[in-house]
Amino acid sequence: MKRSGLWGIGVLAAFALLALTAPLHIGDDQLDVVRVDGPRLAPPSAAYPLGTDLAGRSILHLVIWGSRESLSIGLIATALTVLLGTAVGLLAGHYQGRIGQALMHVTDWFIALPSLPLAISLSAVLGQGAASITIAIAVTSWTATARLVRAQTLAVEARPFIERARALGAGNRQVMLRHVLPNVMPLVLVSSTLTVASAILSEATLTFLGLGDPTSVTWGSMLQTAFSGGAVTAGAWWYLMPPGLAILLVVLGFTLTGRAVEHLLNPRMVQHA
Amino acid sequence: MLEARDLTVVHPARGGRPPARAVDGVNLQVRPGEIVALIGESGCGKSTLARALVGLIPPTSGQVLYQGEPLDPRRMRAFRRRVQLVLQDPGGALNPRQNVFDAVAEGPRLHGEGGGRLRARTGRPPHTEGLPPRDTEDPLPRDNQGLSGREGERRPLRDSESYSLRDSQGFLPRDGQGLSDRDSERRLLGDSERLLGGEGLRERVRGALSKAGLRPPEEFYRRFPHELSGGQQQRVVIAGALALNPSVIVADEPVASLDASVRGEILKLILSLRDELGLSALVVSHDLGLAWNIADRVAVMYLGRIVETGTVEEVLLRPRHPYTRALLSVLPDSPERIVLTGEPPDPTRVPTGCRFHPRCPVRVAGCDTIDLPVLSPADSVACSEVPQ
Amino acid sequence: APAGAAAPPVRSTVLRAAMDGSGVDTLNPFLAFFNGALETFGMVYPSLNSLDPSGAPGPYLATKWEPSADRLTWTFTIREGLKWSDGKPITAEDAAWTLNLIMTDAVAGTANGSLVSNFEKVTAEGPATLVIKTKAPQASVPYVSHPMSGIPIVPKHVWEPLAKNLKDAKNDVFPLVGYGPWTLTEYKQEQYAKFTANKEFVLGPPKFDNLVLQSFKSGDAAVAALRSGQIDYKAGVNPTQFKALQADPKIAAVRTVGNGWMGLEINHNARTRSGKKIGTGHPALGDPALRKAIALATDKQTLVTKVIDGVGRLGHGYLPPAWPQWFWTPAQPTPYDPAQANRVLDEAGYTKGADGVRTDPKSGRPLAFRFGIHSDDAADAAISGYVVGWMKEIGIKLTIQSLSMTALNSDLAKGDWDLLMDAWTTGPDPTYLLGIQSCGTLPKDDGTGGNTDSFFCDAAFDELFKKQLTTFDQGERAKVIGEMQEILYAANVNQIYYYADGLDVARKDTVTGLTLGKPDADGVYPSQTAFWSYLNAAPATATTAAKAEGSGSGMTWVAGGIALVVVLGGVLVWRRRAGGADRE
Amino acid sequence: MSRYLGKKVAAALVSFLVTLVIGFVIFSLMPADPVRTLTRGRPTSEEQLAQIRVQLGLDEPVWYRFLTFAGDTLRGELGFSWQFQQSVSSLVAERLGPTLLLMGAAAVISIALGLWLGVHSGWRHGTLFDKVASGASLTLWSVPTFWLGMILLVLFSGWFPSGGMSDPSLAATGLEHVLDVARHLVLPALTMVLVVFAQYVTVMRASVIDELGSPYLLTARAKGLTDADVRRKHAVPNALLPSVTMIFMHLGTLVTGAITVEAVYSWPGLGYLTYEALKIPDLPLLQGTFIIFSASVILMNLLADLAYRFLDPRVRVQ
Amino acid sequence: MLEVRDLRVAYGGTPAVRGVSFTLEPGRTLGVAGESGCGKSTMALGLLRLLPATAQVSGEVIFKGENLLTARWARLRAVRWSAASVVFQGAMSALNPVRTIGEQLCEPILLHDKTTHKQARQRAAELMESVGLPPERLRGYPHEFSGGQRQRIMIAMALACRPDLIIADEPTTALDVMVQAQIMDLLSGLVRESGIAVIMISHDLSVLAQLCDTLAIMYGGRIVEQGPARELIGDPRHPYTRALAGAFPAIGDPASRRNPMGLAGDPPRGDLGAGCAFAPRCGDAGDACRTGEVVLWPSGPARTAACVRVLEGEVHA
Ligand SMILES: Nc1ncnc2c1ncn2[C@@H]1O[C@H](COP(=O)(O)OP(=O)(O)OP(=O)(O)O)[C@@H](O)[C@H]1O
Ligand SMILES: Nc1ncnc2c1ncn2[C@@H]1O[C@H](COP(=O)(O)OP(=O)(O)OP(=O)(O)O)[C@@H](O)[C@H]1O
Ligand SMILES: [Mg+2]
Ligand SMILES: [Mg+2]
Ligand code: NI
Repeated sequence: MKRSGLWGIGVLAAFALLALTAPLHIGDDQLDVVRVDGPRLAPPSAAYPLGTDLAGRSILHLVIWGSRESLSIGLIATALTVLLGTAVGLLAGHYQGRIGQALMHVTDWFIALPSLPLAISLSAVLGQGAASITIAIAVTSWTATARLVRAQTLAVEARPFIERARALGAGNRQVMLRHVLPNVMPLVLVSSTLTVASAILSEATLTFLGLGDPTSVTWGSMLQTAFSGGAVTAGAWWYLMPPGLAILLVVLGFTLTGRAVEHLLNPRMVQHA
Repeated sequence: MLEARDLTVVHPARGGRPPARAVDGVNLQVRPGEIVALIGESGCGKSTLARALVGLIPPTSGQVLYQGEPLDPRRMRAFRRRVQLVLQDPGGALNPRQNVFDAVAEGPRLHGEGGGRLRARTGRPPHTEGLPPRDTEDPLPRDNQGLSGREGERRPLRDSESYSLRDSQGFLPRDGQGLSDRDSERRLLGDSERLLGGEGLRERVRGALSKAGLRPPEEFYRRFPHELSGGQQQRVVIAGALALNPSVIVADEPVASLDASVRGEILKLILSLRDELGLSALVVSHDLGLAWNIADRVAVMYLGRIVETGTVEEVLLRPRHPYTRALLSVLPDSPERIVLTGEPPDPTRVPTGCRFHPRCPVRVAGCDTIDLPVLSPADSVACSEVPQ
Repeated sequence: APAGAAAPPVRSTVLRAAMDGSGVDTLNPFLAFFNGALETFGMVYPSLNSLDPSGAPGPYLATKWEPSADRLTWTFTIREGLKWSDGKPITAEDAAWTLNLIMTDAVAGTANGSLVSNFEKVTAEGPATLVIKTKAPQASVPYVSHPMSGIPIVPKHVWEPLAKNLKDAKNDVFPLVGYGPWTLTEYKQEQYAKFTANKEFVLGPPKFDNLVLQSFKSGDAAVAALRSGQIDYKAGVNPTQFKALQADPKIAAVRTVGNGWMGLEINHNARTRSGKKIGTGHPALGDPALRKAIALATDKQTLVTKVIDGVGRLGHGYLPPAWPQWFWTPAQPTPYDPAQANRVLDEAGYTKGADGVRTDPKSGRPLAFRFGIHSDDAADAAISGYVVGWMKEIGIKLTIQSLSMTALNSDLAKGDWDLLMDAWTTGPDPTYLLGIQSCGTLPKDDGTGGNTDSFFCDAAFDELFKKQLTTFDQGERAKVIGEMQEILYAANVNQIYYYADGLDVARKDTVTGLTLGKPDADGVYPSQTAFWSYLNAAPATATTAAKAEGSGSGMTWVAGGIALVVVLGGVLVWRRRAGGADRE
Repeated sequence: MSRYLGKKVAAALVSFLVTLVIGFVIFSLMPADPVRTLTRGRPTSEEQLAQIRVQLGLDEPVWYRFLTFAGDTLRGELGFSWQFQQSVSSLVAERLGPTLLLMGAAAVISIALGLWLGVHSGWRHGTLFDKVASGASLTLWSVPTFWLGMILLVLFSGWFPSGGMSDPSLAATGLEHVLDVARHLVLPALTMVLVVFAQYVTVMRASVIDELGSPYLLTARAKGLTDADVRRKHAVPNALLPSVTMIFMHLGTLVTGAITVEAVYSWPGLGYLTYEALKIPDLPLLQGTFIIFSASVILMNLLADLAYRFLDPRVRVQ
Repeated sequence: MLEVRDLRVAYGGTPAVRGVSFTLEPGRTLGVAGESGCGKSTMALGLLRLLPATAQVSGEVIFKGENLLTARWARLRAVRWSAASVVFQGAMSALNPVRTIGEQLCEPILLHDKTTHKQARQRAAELMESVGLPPERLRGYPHEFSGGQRQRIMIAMALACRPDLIIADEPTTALDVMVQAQIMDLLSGLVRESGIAVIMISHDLSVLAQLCDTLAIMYGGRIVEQGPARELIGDPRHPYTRALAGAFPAIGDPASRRNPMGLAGDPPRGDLGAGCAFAPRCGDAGDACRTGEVVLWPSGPARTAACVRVLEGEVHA
């Protein structure tokens, strides 16, 4: 279990490194269709280790470049998700009166909304592009965090140390921020790694469905272009595989990392390890 | 000191079940410097009563009085400093992500004493809400340094005096040096040191820990609850309560989750706090032996009511209420066993008449119909068959 | 079904084709817009005329059509003896009724109303004579009813009861009563449409007994189906697929002349009919020099080679080469010459700033434009990358906005755009496409009533537009239309990049004779319509068709069986291991 | 039980109403003039365009549209599709069957496979079997559904049909037709199963591991039951309880997972319809499918509640 | 009947039971006491190999002439419940929450006695009656019963196959005094009537004193004192036994009035070095305690204690 977590972290670190250093070794001239002069949809060769796309650009460069946007959409969407979900969940769990009820109802309503169609509808309405996809993902996934946080908040608040804090004179803010939040946060962080994973998947899916910006380079848009451009017929596996595998690896990386951390945090699982 | 007057607590109906009359008319008094044991079987409302006494549960009717004054929800903060709760499961009562120092310092910080970190944030000066003037019997110690105070030296104090070692604002160092020195001292302290809080706060935490028997206290500051044994955890909880210099401690089954061998140590501690600091205590338990071990007086509770009170000797050696008798009879060495049949009572379905009648071995006609009055502070046993 | 009802078990032949990618929106011929539906109507409903390979009107229901001397009355001679598929005779009355309905009923006119808006009166003078009176002379009357993009004639006796509530008429009683090379016998939306051949079809019987159109949303899935023998024919593959299939010996891949163009529109001066400026277009785009520079800086040839892999033609004129009668090429095509483009801009006073972006001297604004593209169109996205690069070279900054079709069109109508990618295809009658460049289609002052494509408005163009409508001689008309295209070309408001070839693929082993006409020197066939393709298609050999199909499914079952066995075996092995050990 | 049922159904209905509002709000935000898009490429005069606008109800004020919409929806009328020129309800009704077939097949297989694997890998936590099973399911879970669909399409299109739900040229009936549909079902269902079953594995595995330490299992063992019996008779029924909710919730999301799979394989279901609607976008149709999907998720959640209620004696009302 | 020789259990290398030996005759009751974590449950479960796979067990458990630690699993399963059954601590969770009481009661009967369903039902009903519960309630689920009732059901279940040995691991710990008294009365009655041998685990010496013939006190994974129950409590020889006994005061005993007795220090954890495990907490531990070998020495008739002072013949006050 731990080993797979290390693998996950390793993969993520590698991709993060690639994404961060991409501008250093990939210039404009390698991505700008006007300036590249590679053959159209050529299979892998020495010059193009992963072949070329329909415009003659190196797939390798595209995949590396694509990690930037794919990862940032995933991370930003997750940040929004965690922020919103934690706030709502914490308040709903702490104030079990009318506020909590209302918040929980809102959460329940949102949970009843199917995420992909909602995301599709939202980004169809908000217009194409990364921003609306990010928002759509956040809007559709915060409920899970909110539920988790609420459940955890309830669990934590049922524990005697909250009662002790109250007996010591702690107010709502103190209880929420000093006692509940620190105890809830580790789990939220774990779940957020899983959120990143599904956010990246959602990004790819939404882009594939044509809701992304077709001119930007993301893994999803590469697959979309490959799919609509006939790469399947052309047997251009070098165009289809790398972005898909990149998604798979990153998602798997986040998932494994999340699970490994969860394993560490959840003593019950560790007991059986 | 701390008193319940005709206290009733009804837990609202939940999940289709009728409301639970967990505490149903209780008169109980904890006098200064006294340890009262509250005894009863599971579900009879002991914990509910204890929580109502420390103001965590608002009473449905009746009153909680502290030093003769009814509890005012608006002055809860001040009350909280004076009356402290110690819970059954010390492992659970400590935030797993707080180290010992923070756990003990939490109270003082909340009340703006000692550190001032939190108070500075909330911007509330300490004790503005004040308490009613103390009667002269307030047994607060003036010396926070440890266990040296003796009974004869107790004298009434005002809040601002209760700590001679610091000013009431808690910002200035105790030796009265100027602020600049203080600042330079802060700079010298490591980051974590600074986080730990001001000098006054550290004094206070150290004092509380050593009073609770964790010595040397410094060794425990950085430990987290899981690095402590159960007995040590319970001591930390008690220290957290002591750090506010309370006058009453309400302890809900303080030793139930501890091992037999550790149990005695904690009981010793409670006893010594009373003897040396003059604390009053209400100790909740289902263990009659505990009462014999430490208490001055006993109150026996059955289904939300006190059925018998009196000094330990009176109640435990010469029990009068049939319930108390039964409880005592099942102890290993008792000559005759009165094992009550039937299930433990259910506060959602309180029987008419004497609440004990369905299980009562000495039941007579009328027990099941004639409601007994709430046991008044003057009386000691609630049974129609037993003369007062 | 008429075919083979009494015949002993002769295996009937089936032509299986992929339905047009757009699909069938509705089978109600008065409401349908999608190409898949039009294609279907062309096969099951008759029209007055057909189109010959050169795109000119040919005989169908009508054997003869003549304008009167005042050119206001057309007389169509309707063939006699034809019968609807339910046995009732087809007469001029059916045609008259259909056209009148479209003229008078707003709902019936939903799809094709504009084709008859100039019609004054349509009457059937006897079963074989149809008389159409127009309000003004109209040269395009023979183009009004033809398979694909014209009006299908429906049987009056079936539709008369439905006319009251046309909006809800789903037309789903099968077999559909109609007349054509095929009869629609079964239809499942988004799945398939099944036809049987009308062996007595007047323009020659279909060679297949049955036709099945299967719907595929993904082109690759359709091609995969073609390769695996699930279907025999697919029209409209993309260049990548085409190239891949060209290399496949089992597949015949043909190019046909494109019937549409891909190009750029420039918001040169969005305004209403009364001349009020509207929208947020960049004022500099009103400058012809700037638009000329944009044209000069665009390397259309690269787009042809890179974006459509060379399977198309460089674009100039406004009408596509599919209709040779209207096709026009400029005498002096604008070359690709970025240097000259820069010169033009320099001369016009657009000075380059430090960031390489020029500034409009008049408004003081930088030459930074929005560039709208269709988010669902892969070609738009591909082209936009190049255009942005080229424009950068001449100091113009483009920001790509990828928009849904609806959003794009709504921006367009409001004038809230600078540059847009645009594409049009057209039938043989160019009137509509030319019409949307006329001043009359500009919006009214309240913003409604617009149908313009690029806010183009030119008095001379409008004059010629009216003239071509009334020019009955095709040669004359072509000349007028040529002049119109010249005006458009010079204005550089619609910059046509290329005309993509139609790319059709078919299995050699099952079907032949799909294509019509002779290829030109480049091997490009004339434009094809589904009507003729399916009519001409003949089974290669019936047996191979059957075999291919049989082996396909056989293989599937073998593979499935093996997979199942492997999975079950694996499961059992695991079970043994997991449960076998007698311990805890 | 009936009071509980009533309460839950009422709550579900409220959820549904809120969904309607949310759906309407989302879709009325959109600049809604699809007319030009719809008529694209066809000769249409401005009068006709105006006429179509009226037909599509685009001229009405927003509040009026909402009231009409809500009323219609509750009556089962989901509006009028712009592109198909027919009522959304009839479109949806036509597509429901194929989607249910695909989902049903995928759900049954993936639940069976997922639960089986989950139980066994949880029970034998840490063994090679567990590692292989959870590794494989995690990996597959990380795969974008549509991509997996594309890959399977490339790999198996020669063996299995690559699109559609049946082979229209076969004109098959009866058993032959069933087999034909089954053949077409293989690839899309396989794609969904491969991606989805991992969730069941994970859920079930975690549940089983959670139960592993339970004293009642020790009791069962002490009774002399074999390991398999302890698992089957004691651990699984308990571990299923927390999983049931998750399973139903996932079933709700399975509906939406169908969108990409149906798009890739041209499976004529609701997902395909959504994909179609997306192009224009055909707002009434999108709205309609959105409502149907939401309703199905709400329904699944309701079923989850009820199933849990039914399965767990502790919350079962006496 | 039962002979345990040098039973040792370690969890992943950490020893929890460090060599426990005792014998038990049919019809006799052995009480095992000790503080939390001293290895009582581990020892008890180890007897029937009910420990998790991470536990390594060594030693010998001879039950009716058969070494259970080396027996084949099938054989062991046959012994379980039919010859030796277990009553667990906290019947709340020891009963399967989703199956009816009847099903759970019948399960071992069907499994071991190979009876028909009807017979098993019959027997289950008898068992319910024998623990004072109405047989109709066989159709109930565990959560419908109170804690005391559940514990009674556990006892009934333990009796289902008429075993020779019952291992009761803290059967009354979570219960109220009065319910505890009820259960103890029930258990002692049943034991007396049927002559079943019982190993009873508790941390409450007074509870054990009521029921058991013999007591064994465990500390740090070992038995530190063993002997007849009354004597052991009345006159503990090991300082740990003394502390344990003192923790439960006799009401009325003036010595313990306002004078709770405890034991300072923490329970032993991890690896124990040489010498007496109790030495760090022992009031009068000498060098011999810390380094010398400490085993169970006879300390009286039928008594043993693991304390050097016993060997030295010192008599403790
Ligand atoms: N929050 C609550 N809501 C409803 N009923 C409650 C609540 N808390 C306690 N009760 C009920 O009130 C009664 C008294 O509970 P309380 O916790 O005071 O008993 P107790 O004497 O402390 O029991 P124990 O010895 O088990 O701790 C019980 O029957 C309990 O079920
Ligand atoms: N499954 C396990 N894995 C690892 N260590 C364990 C396990 N079970 C118990 N232990 C450890 O073994 C030691 C003995 O535990 P055991 O449960 O036998 O104690 P006990 O005497 O029954 O205590 P209690 O009175 O609390 O029930 C303890 O230190 C405990 O932490
Ligand atoms: Mg309590
Ligand atoms: Mg134990
Ligand atoms: Ni593990």
